[in-house]
Amino acid sequence: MNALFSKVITVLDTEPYRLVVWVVAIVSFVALNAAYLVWVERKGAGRFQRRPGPTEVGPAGLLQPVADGLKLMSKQLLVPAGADSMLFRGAPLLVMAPVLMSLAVIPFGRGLAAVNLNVGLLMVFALGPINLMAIMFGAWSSRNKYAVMSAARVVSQNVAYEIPMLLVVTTIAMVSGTMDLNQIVEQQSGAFWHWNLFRVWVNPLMPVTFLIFYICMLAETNRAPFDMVEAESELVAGAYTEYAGMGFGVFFMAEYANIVLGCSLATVLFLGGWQSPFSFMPGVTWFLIKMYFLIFSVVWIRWTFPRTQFYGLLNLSWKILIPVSLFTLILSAAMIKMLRAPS
Amino acid sequence: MRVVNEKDPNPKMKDNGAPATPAPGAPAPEPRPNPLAHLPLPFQAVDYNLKGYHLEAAVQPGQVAVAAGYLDSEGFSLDTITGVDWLAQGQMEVVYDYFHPTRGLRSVVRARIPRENPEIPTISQVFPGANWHERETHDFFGIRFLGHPDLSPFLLPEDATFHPLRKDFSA
Amino acid sequence: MNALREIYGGFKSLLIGMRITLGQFFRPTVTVRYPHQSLKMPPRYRGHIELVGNPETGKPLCFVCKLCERACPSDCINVEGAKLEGDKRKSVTSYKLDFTKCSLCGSCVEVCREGAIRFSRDYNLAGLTKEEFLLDLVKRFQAQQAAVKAEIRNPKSEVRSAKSELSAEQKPQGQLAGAVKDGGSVS
Amino acid sequence: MIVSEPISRSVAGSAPNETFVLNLGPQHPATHGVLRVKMTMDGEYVVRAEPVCGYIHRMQEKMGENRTYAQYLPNTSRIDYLSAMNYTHGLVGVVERAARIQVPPRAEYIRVITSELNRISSHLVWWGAFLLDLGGFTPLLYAFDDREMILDLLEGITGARLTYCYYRFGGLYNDVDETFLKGARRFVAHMRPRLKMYRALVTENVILRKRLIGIGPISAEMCRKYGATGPVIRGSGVSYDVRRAEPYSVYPELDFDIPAYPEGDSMARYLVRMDEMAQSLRIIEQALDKLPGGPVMAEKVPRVLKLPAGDYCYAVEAARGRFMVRVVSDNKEIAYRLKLRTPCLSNLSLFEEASQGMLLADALALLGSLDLVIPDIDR
Repeated sequence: MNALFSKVITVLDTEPYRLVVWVVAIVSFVALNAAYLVWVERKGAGRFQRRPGPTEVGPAGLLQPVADGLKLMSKQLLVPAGADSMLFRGAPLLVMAPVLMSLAVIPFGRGLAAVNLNVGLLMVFALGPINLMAIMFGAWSSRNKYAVMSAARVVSQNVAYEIPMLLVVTTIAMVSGTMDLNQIVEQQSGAFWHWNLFRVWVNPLMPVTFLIFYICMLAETNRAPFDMVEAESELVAGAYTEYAGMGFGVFFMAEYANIVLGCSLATVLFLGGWQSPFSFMPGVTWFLIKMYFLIFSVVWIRWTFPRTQFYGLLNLSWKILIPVSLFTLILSAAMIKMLRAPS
Repeated sequence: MRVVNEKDPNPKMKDNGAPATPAPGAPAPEPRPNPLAHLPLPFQAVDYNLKGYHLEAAVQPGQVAVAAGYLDSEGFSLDTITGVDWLAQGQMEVVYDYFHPTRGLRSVVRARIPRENPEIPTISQVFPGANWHERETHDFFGIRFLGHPDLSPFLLPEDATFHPLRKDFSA
Repeated sequence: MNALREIYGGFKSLLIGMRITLGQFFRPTVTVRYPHQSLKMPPRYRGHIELVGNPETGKPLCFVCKLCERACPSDCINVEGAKLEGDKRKSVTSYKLDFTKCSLCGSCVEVCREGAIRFSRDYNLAGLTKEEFLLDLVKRFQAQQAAVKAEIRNPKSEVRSAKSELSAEQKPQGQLAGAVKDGGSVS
Repeated sequence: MIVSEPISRSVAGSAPNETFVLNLGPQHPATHGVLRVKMTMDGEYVVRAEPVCGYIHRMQEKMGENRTYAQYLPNTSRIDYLSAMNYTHGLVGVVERAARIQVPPRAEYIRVITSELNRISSHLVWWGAFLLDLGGFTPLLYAFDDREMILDLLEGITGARLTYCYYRFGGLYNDVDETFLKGARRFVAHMRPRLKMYRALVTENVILRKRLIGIGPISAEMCRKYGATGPVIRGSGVSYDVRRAEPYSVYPELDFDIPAYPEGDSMARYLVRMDEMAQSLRIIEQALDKLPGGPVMAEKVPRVLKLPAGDYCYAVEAARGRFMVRVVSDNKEIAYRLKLRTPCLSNLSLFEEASQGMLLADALALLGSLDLVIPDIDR
């Protein structure tokens, strides 16, 4: 029996099967997370607001995402008159793809990544803007003034936050000396002070770097307090105003999938990935604990703060985040030069 | 925090500052002061406790904008504009209510216009806030405010041609 | 330096906000899970009206003076009565309340000199058709009387609590009717 | 630039000031009800914002001309449904003034207590809804949690939670009980720390401050020209409050301050309302201490009220500003003319001028800081 099992495992680890297994695994991971993060968000919002959240569908409302999904799927997909039908229908497809592809390079545990790419970090950030384009296409093509305003906002917001994020990521890449996510995690092995977040001897501003990364991640995933895309009290539903049924559902899921991606990346880059601060429980558990803690903090922030003003958002990026992240980049470059000069 | 205690804004006005509850049957005090006596408008002081305003003036329809100008220079603010349909007399009355933001004064200006041809000059150049009040009065009474920028229906449906507060109107 | 202080102050205010919401996160919820739990209406709750019976005869106190009909600002009450043989006063034969128009102002209860109508404490009023809200209060009264009779026959039944709750309800002081009392009537 | 234009024009002939019309409302999350604002936009900038009213117009004033004063009483709760007590006070006051009814002091004190409770509950709704406009969701629920206490208290004495209809010509519907008095004291004790919490959670929050400070400045002169009252004029530094300017009820016997902030921006209006809640708590506390015994209804109130011929005004400070009832009577039991001067109409009328050249999100913050209740405008 055991022999059979290990044989199956070996077979599944060979190339064509491995691919299928990973595609299924990632798609279901993303879909489950997206669905159940909605539940977490609603439950969390409820607790922050001192109400129970969903309770009626299933025990503790656990079947609520299923019910929501069924409702969305049973709705008609409306294409507004005069909309660019092809772009309008294509945008939801486009919005999900880059997240799924990016997750392929995230190492969830030691050797637990779909693709071991030595430029994994680069790939994630190469695919990132496609998501932005998808939202922009959807908004632009839906021939709605609120959506068009939202499209303009989403572009300028994402451009503004891409820069400090990339600067921060460059800092990490420089400090680690690699773009392979596996290696970045391996370098953070040992107790928690080896995590990039606390490696102040490499760069004293590491915690600030993490903070900048976190803020940029919130902005890139269009989460409150930077939810300029949706901004329901200003733009009704922003880019998604004209979407109905599963068209909207996919955008909605992509938002959560992006949060998963962003938080996994933050875990990998700053919180030591699968490395455990104490050596019990398998690494993947630690990875998930760290990731879900970050996701919880995203929910927590959303239900605490009001939305920023649009120019406030841009000011934050151009006037504070970019100079500070440039400074950290230069600082770590200088420190690397000084510390490693003898060799 | 800057807190302004506005208990006694103007000691001169003390006689007009009314006690909280009216005392019916109390002997009428000496003639009530008229703080707007210097204006060339027929302002009369009335008992605030009975009426809810301090001064009133009935003016010619052509004078309402002038009156508004004087009250504006005195620092009054426009409270509201409304009409009363005096069907029996064949007249419409336009009532302008003013309040003073710092002196606690209330004054009323009235003008009567013929019911068949209810026209009166607008005061919206003096008080831009009058715009909506005049539109509303036009809606309800059909009083035309000459010189008003836009008398399209304000609260009534945009195709309304009726004036519901006229006494001869029935739904 | 000022800019740094501003950033620090702003960041601190955000952390304080997050601490507050986290504190609320761990506190118990304050909501009533409505279909599973429901609230008890206070004694003075103004529901729709219902007829009050004479405890001795078991008949409605109403003698069709129609004051309520006239007091109603929305014309939603229609009372009809007939004089039965041997009675000095009329007795009510039909008391129709058009609840679709009622604004629950309570003028009818206030104006009633006999105390013949009172507010019910029904608040779960929902229906699929408009006609369900054309209430026939005489029928409702008869149903209530039948429930009271059932209770007399079988005093330990569940009806008891329902009835005692009904009798605990008191008509609020009718001010316009001149019945001014001090101290309120809430038990 | 935008969709309704033909493509050739929008690409080729990009005129320097090309504008488009954005129909904000009547169903829009930020207009809280059925206000429509026709916005001419230049990108995200508001060129002209023209409020269009009347979507829930009910001709309240005509209703006043075909029913008796007592029958009209329930209507007053439905004009500004968030501060129903204050509005009922307006009508009750004008009838008492005209009919010269002396109200017993106990009734006046209870009126003050209930009015101020109602003012707090109204400000709480505004606070929550305003934060909702600004994208913060949680404060709304906290505000409703506190408001629930007020509604429970008022429901206990009036029997209703929103449209109280509690005041009567000459007094009150019924007297308050011990439960209410104790509950009101408990509420005051409960609310003070909550206001501190609100301050730490929201008022001090850097995001909120950035969004409100300096946004939508309204000068005192503009307030005067448009007849804006209530927190709007007080947020422009003029401490005009009907409770002090034209004292009514027992307010002269109570010690409270009129908060005023000279900045005139949205933050000033925000702070005025937050301070007003604290002042209302002070008023409630004093009124509870001073509450005299005695009847709550004047003795000789005629059953059929006929006001002597003439016109009468009575103004109260409602939660949103000056509410005045003007009654023209011809000595009948039904008013000849009943005019309702509502604060929101005047407060909104300055929006067009004040919002010029603002960004959309800032204009909506300004709109929210005016604290509009649409039925109050449309009546």
